[in-house]
Amino acid sequence: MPVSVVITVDARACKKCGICVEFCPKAVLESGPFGEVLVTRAEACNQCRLCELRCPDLAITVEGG
Amino acid sequence: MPVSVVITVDARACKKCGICVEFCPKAVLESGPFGEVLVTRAEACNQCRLCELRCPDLAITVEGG
Amino acid sequence: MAKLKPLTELRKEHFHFSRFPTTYCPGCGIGNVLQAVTRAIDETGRPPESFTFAVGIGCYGNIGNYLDFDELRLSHGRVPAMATGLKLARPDLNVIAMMGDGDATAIGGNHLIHAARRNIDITAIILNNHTYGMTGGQYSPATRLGDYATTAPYGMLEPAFDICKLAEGAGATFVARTTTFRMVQTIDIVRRAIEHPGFALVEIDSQCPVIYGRMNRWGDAVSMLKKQNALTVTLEKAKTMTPEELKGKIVVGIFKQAVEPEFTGEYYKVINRVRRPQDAS
Amino acid sequence: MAKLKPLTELRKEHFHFSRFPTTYCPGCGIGNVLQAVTRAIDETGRPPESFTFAVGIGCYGNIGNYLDFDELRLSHGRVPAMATGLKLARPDLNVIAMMGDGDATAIGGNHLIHAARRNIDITAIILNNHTYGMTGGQYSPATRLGDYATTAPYGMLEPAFDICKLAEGAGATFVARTTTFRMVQTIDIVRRAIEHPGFALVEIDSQCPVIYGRMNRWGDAVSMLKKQNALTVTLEKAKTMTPEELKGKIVVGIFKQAVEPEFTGEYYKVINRVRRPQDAS
Amino acid sequence: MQAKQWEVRLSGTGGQGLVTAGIILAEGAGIYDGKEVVQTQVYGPQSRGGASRSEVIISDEPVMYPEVTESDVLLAMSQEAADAYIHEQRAEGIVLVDSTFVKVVPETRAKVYAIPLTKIAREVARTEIVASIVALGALATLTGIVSQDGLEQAVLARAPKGTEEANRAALHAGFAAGHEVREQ
Amino acid sequence: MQAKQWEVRLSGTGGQGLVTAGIILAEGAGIYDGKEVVQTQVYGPQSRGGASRSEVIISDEPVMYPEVTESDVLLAMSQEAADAYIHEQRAEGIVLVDSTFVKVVPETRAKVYAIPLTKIAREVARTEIVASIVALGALATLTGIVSQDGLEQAVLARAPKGTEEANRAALHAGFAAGHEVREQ
Amino acid sequence: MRAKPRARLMLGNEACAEGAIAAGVRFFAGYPITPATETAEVMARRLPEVGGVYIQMEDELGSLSAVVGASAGGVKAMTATSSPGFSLMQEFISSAIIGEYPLVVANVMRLGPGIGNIVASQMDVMQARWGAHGGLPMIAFCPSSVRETFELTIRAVNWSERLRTPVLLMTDGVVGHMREKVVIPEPGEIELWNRPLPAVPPEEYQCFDPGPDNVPAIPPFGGKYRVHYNAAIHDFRGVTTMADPKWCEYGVRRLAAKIEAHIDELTETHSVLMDDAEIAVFAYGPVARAAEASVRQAREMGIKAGLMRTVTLWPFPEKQVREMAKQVEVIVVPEMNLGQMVLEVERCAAGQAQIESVTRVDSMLITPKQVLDRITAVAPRRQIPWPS
Amino acid sequence: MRAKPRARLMLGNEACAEGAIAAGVRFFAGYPITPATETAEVMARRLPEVGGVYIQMEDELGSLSAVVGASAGGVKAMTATSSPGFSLMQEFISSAIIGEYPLVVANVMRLGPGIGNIVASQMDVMQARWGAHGGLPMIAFCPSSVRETFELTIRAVNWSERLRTPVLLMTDGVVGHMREKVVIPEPGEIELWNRPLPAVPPEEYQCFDPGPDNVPAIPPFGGKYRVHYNAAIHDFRGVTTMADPKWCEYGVRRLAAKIEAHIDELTETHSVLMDDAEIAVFAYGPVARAAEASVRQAREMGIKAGLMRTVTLWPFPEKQVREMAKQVEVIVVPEMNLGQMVLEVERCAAGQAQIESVTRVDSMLITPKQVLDRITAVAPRRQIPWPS
Ligand SMILES: Cc1ncc(C[n+]2csc(CCOP(=O)(O)OP(=O)(O)O)c2C)c(N)n1
Ligand SMILES: Cc1ncc(C[n+]2csc(CCOP(=O)(O)OP(=O)(O)O)c2C)c(N)n1
Ligand code: SF4
Ligand code: SF4
Ligand code: SF4
Ligand code: SF4
Ligand code: SF4
Ligand code: SF4
Ligand SMILES: [Mg+2]
Ligand SMILES: [Mg+2]
Repeated sequence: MPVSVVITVDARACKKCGICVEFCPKAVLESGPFGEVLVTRAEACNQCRLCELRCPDLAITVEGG
Repeated sequence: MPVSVVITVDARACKKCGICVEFCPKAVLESGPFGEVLVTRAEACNQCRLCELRCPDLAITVEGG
Repeated sequence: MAKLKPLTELRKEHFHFSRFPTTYCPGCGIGNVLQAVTRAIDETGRPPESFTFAVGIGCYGNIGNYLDFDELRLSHGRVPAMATGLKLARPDLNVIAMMGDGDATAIGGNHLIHAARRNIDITAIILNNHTYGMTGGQYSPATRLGDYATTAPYGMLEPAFDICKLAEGAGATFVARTTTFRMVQTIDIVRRAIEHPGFALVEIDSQCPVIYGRMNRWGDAVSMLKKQNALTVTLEKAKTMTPEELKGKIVVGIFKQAVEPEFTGEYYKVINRVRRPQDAS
Repeated sequence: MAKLKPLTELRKEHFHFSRFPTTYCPGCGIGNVLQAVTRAIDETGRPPESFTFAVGIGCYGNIGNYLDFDELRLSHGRVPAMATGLKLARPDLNVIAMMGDGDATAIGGNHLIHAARRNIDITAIILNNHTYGMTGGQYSPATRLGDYATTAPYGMLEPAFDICKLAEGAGATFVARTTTFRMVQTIDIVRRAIEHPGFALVEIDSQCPVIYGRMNRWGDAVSMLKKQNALTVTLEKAKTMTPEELKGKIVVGIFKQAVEPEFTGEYYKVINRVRRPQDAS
Repeated sequence: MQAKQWEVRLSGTGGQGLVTAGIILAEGAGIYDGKEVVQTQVYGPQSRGGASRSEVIISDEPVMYPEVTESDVLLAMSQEAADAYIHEQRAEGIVLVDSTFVKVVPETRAKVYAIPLTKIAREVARTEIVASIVALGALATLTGIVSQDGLEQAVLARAPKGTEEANRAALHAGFAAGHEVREQ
Repeated sequence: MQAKQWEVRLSGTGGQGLVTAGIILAEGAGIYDGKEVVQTQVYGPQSRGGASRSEVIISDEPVMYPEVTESDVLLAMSQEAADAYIHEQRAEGIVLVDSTFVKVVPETRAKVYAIPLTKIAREVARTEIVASIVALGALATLTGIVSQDGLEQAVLARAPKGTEEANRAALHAGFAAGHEVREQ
Repeated sequence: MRAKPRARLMLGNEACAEGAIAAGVRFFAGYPITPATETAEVMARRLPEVGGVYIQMEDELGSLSAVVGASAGGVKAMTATSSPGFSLMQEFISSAIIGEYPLVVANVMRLGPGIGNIVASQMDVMQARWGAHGGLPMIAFCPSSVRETFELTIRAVNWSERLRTPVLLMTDGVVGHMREKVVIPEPGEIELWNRPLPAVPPEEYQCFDPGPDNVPAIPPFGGKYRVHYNAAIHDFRGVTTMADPKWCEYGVRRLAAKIEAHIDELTETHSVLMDDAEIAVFAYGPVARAAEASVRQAREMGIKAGLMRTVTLWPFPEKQVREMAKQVEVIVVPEMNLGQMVLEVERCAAGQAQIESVTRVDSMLITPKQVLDRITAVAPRRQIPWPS
Repeated sequence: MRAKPRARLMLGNEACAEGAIAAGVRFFAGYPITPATETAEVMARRLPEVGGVYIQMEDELGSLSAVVGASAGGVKAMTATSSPGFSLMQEFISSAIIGEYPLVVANVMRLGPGIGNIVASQMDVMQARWGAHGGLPMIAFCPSSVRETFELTIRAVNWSERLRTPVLLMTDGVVGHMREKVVIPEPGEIELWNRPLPAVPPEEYQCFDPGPDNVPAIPPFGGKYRVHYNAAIHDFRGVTTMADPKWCEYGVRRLAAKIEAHIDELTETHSVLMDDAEIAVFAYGPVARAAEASVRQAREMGIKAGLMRTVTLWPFPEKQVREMAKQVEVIVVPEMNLGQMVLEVERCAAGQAQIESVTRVDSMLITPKQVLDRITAVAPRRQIPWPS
């Protein structure tokens, strides 16, 4: 089953605080070596958009579904 | 029975507001023609000292008893 | 009431009676408050020179002319903050913060709530005559809805503060309301407030016959006191009444009395802990 | 949650996203509040240009750089008073009064309680990060007892305000608390606050990881949010708990919601009554 | 007296309506007669009761210095007022005292008229409150600084609803009393 | 270089401890060596992260103008800092760059030394936080503006409890690295 | 409908209120203080009659804040206070300068320091210029009469709108509590100025772009234009740029320049008998009326005295005073303070004339005699010996 | 016990705090504001160590109020703030003048108006003199270095006590945020002055009886003496007599006189290379250091330049400037504002010297080059042609 969700992190706006990573209920995201957000399990995303809602920098978007 | 109470109004301090007269429970006091306080029924005084307590100008004193 | 100190002694001990008559209008409640507060001070048995009055600006603000107590009086509205500085610097003093409703709740509102929050051992007395007496009868944050004032020619549109609720909301640990008519209770409440180890606030509902009374047809001092008394409801009674029934009433009594850590005391604990002997001042 | 507007649209409609990244520290809760408030505004369906932000001074005070709304921003602490003037002069506007805990409850405390008393239709949002972020972490009236701040090197000795209780005591008709973690509820509460016809206050508990978090070993934004969430208790739950158990907890929910005459409306009734046609402006 | 500028001082105690009287005089002379006028009064803290004073300068030309230093016309409605202000009265001017209260007129080179203003007020209007209106009426006839007509319009414009008649009566009684004493 | 006054600029990014380094340098030279010193730094709103700069003037005589206009000694611990400040560097002075971060040294007539300060810090103290201490050590040997002894006392007086050894190690590594590059 | 005579006897403070209404002021926020309160009281009654709003705020800080809020809303707004309240407003006045809010503050001066006395003084005239931090130029007018109070209030409102800056009306307990005749013009008879509105479409609009005349255009809130008011150093868009020295310098100098460009229009002085004067009196406010009387009396004594009365306190009429100093031998400066504007006179005179300060600080108006005494005291040496 | 070296590297704001403690200050109330906050932060830590109290108040009004309360309690007290906070304090400063409370306010100036910028300026130096209503004379010191901050804080406390009046320390973000060496004297090494105590028994004591030196004696609260502080016009007993013009006049003039009597002791200026100077630079604060550098550079160029640095802003060193103006041809006045003290220089010069204002308002310290440029610009005409 193809995953239709697109998770985008705006690298300019993102401050690498790790909030989206930590509180994603599905562990979709991971922090990279420089703190950047990596989408490592997109297929697990339930599109709850909590990452979007909790990002203090409006940096992460979840689209599709 | 001689009345041993002495009710004194300090004319300098008294502003003739009538509070002592109005609220004396025993109607001991009266207002004179110029608003001055007259002690007209000293014998009825029960020395409750409400007149003293309520005088905003510390002008009336009740002594004796 | 045999314990009531003879007025002649009170005059001698706590007043500059030779400066009477005061500048207050006939029947003004400020005099009632003065008597109540000095009697309460007297009844605590604490030495009079340990009391300092912090006073603001307003009709009531001239009390220093007549009272034989130490006093500091500066700008309009800063009483609780001045009292805070004084108490912290001189924990040995009993600090009475005397304020009008305007002084305390309009321009001084912020200092009042912060003194309450800190729970600093100050006795705040608010003489609430529901107006700015000194400046001639503008509305104050304590003017009743619908009443007239020189700046409320169409009737007061802003709800008044419930000063006691405000103080409670801010964290005051002793909160009470009383009236100039209820002198015996007022003396008692003020004494308790002084003895309360923390921030204590007493609102005293008072008559301003010449300004507020006239403008609102409440009449002279006598009829104002009657009306005040008619509106008075004790806290116990109030508990049995509906909010509707309580509208416009003057609920009297002690609303809160709780012992919590007092700020000055807490601060001096720190001083005692960190003070360096060699630097002692 | 399907109704949640896509973030890309939100960015376009209500933000100057091209000016991002913001000057805020990584993980700072100010951004959470911004998102919540703009979403709430959006959800009211009212035209965006009908909203004006009145903003004070503090870290949060730079939001005008990023928000695509009309804004007025002047001195530290005067937001509720500026908002009052604006709302009275322009009843057609929706006025959002954005404040920090310092702005709102320290220097601005008086204006806050008076706006609450007047029940003027303003939405007051207090971003409570329990510190003065902008000036580098001094204690604020919302700093928790015992916590450290640059000016509380021995631990905070003054009790904090319960901001919601203060607002209630002052007469606010809508009072609520929420947190940056509870975004969904926060959006909902802020929307209700905007729609409330009267003075509405929402306290949003927020994380300041770089100043408050570091100084008090609460850690970074993630661990601050975890701790915030662990301390959070809903109003319903709180009702079942003892005061002891509630110490240090963040009670969230709507504490008060009552419809009372709104000041601007009352004032314009008078205008309509006394206005003289020939003088119409 | 041909001074083109009149300095008028109305004095007495609080409650006698002297401030209003000053305003009425100024309006009569200024608005209705078209003269230049300045009206001032003493403000003090809590000046409720106690001495009261109101001053009016009436002139054909713009008034330079706006305060009264020496009066051309002095109205004294209490003994205290008479005692206090008669020394700041010009010799060429006139003094009107309310003989209801002023029992001893201090020495002055000015012409003094005594009229029982308050008594007249009580008689014609059943209230002392209009005594100052009686005074204005008398001053109008005694000095001509304001026209009777202008004064009457000013009085009526200021009279609270329902008190017009009392005020008018007081004013006319004042006109008459003025005539009377001048003829004495 | 026989200038009796040294203007030193320490630059890099927030979190590298440059303000503290400036204070330590000033204390070493001022308090322990007895020189006259002024230390300043850039304050800005929310200058958390981002560029950081700290300046020290060391002199045998009272320092007149307290700010650095052109530096005699420039420490650049980031590429941005090197790019920004090398143009306000005097030709007769020296530049020390942290080669961990500064990959391209902009053109300058001043003598440039490159030392991997942060790398050294990681090696000798297992933390990057003392990179600026390494830098101070190197500067001391390279310039002599502060005595090694004075600097060491200053470092130890400021080191938080438990970090003394890491700081001392970093400093000595700096002394050594300074010698090394000078001899190259 | 009662036909009211067009001339009305008015209290100075009332004239301030009526002048404001005539100028289009529709919002007044105040906090009571003697001797300024009547302005608020008149406004409380009158504003609703003309569709405006009066509000009594919790203090003076709140009053000025509310005025700023209303002004930002596009409504002409003002407050009135007296000395202690004026002091409390200084911070916010400073902020209103940089935020560029049109508004008027009337200060009915009483005697200071502190609570002082509630009657009258001219003790805050220097404070009008220097009371707010930053020391930016201020505009302050000072009326000598009730009519002038009416007129200058209108002028104050007009300038505040035109230059988007707070303007001060520095009156005092004497003029504020004096009644004189005022003829209220019909609405159309008064020239009203309004803040500049943007000439560009919303997309191109930048709320702090000052345009060629240094005054940024500003629409009211609630439209398609995005409006920011910002009291920190900012760029053309209103974005805070306080860390940037360039914007600091630009911001400060522009705010000064927009006022300085209009000094000639702003400074109004009136000369009486100055043509051949050898002794000048420089005065303002009600003291100028005592001064005029004294000058006329001096002329009767054969002394060539003249009066320069200034209506504009700030910007100080520097040119006019420099010219005067070149002409006369002595300048007498009577003031109800310890000598304030006399310092400016002294500065501008630059040694060209002898400066004589006459002061009075008992809360009473200076008398003609006081001024005359000083004129005659300095006159003999200078004028009596000379044949005329 | 660690043996600390007597010299310490200190931040300017820290030196203010340590100076205050050395001067006996045991109470500090503050409200945070950049660039003044460190003074509060140091006090918060240090005061309890010496038995004193630090409190952070709800705002600047509260801070100064608390300071007054503590001062009335007999404790030496101060606050520190920056420009916006300083504006907010003006009303209370005015009240403290008439109430005669000894206290010190340190204003670490930043750039205004409004929020402005948080770095540095000298934009409030005129406000120091005129910011409070009433316009009474003020005492204000201005340090050029960290060490001088320490010393002048002590001096400010001393004068405030001796004259029972608020004293201002006008420092700025440059000096406040600079670190230099300070040698802290041993307690006994510093001369400390205290407010006068009554010499008469309690029965005879009147709390506002000013005695022969115009400063009323005052004991702390809580003793047998009855003490009133009253910010309204009052008589010797402290009874409000504001309706009485006599007391108004007396009160105002005495408050001015008690300061004016000490002008010579209060005004401290330092001259560098002034003996034969033909061009003088007049400067204060950190700008004086740029000025000194520029003057020395000018001398190297053969220009006879000199520096007068003033430590006392107020009372203005009028005599010194008048003398200087007679000596030199040009006075250059560099300031980090739009030109403030230059107006005083111009006034006192009275046309005797050409006055050149050099201004900088971008929040950065004036450089030696800026001053030198002006010196050389005015020099050629005047000095280069003359053989030396
Ligand atoms: C800063 C300042 N603003 C305003 C005033 C004017 N003022 C003096 S007393 C007062 C109101 C006093 O009201 P309240 O405190 O209720 O006292 P009351 O006169 O009713 O006893 C006001 C507004 C002032 N003195 N100072
Ligand atoms: C009159 C005045 N006093 C003090 C300051 C300094 N100041 C700026 S922001 C601030 C505190 C802000 O705290 P808060 O409102 O909680 O906002 P935060 O920075 O925490 O977001 C202070 C004290 C100021 N700008 N103006
Ligand atoms: S929450 Fe936002 S800012 Fe933080 S790491 Fe995720 S995308 Fe970046
Ligand atoms: S939408 Fe929900 S599940 Fe998907 S990445 Fe974001 S937080 Fe995780
Ligand atoms: S209550 Fe006091 S003041 Fe009033 S009438 Fe009686 S004695 Fe006089
Ligand atoms: S003591 Fe009581 S009974 Fe006697 S006169 Fe007074 S009020 Fe009346
Ligand atoms: S005005 Fe009112 S409060 Fe003031 S003295 Fe008179 S009665 Fe009392
Ligand atoms: S200091 Fe705190 S509140 Fe301010 S931006 Fe940083 S994290 Fe946010
Ligand atoms: Mg009141
Ligand atoms: Mg905060």
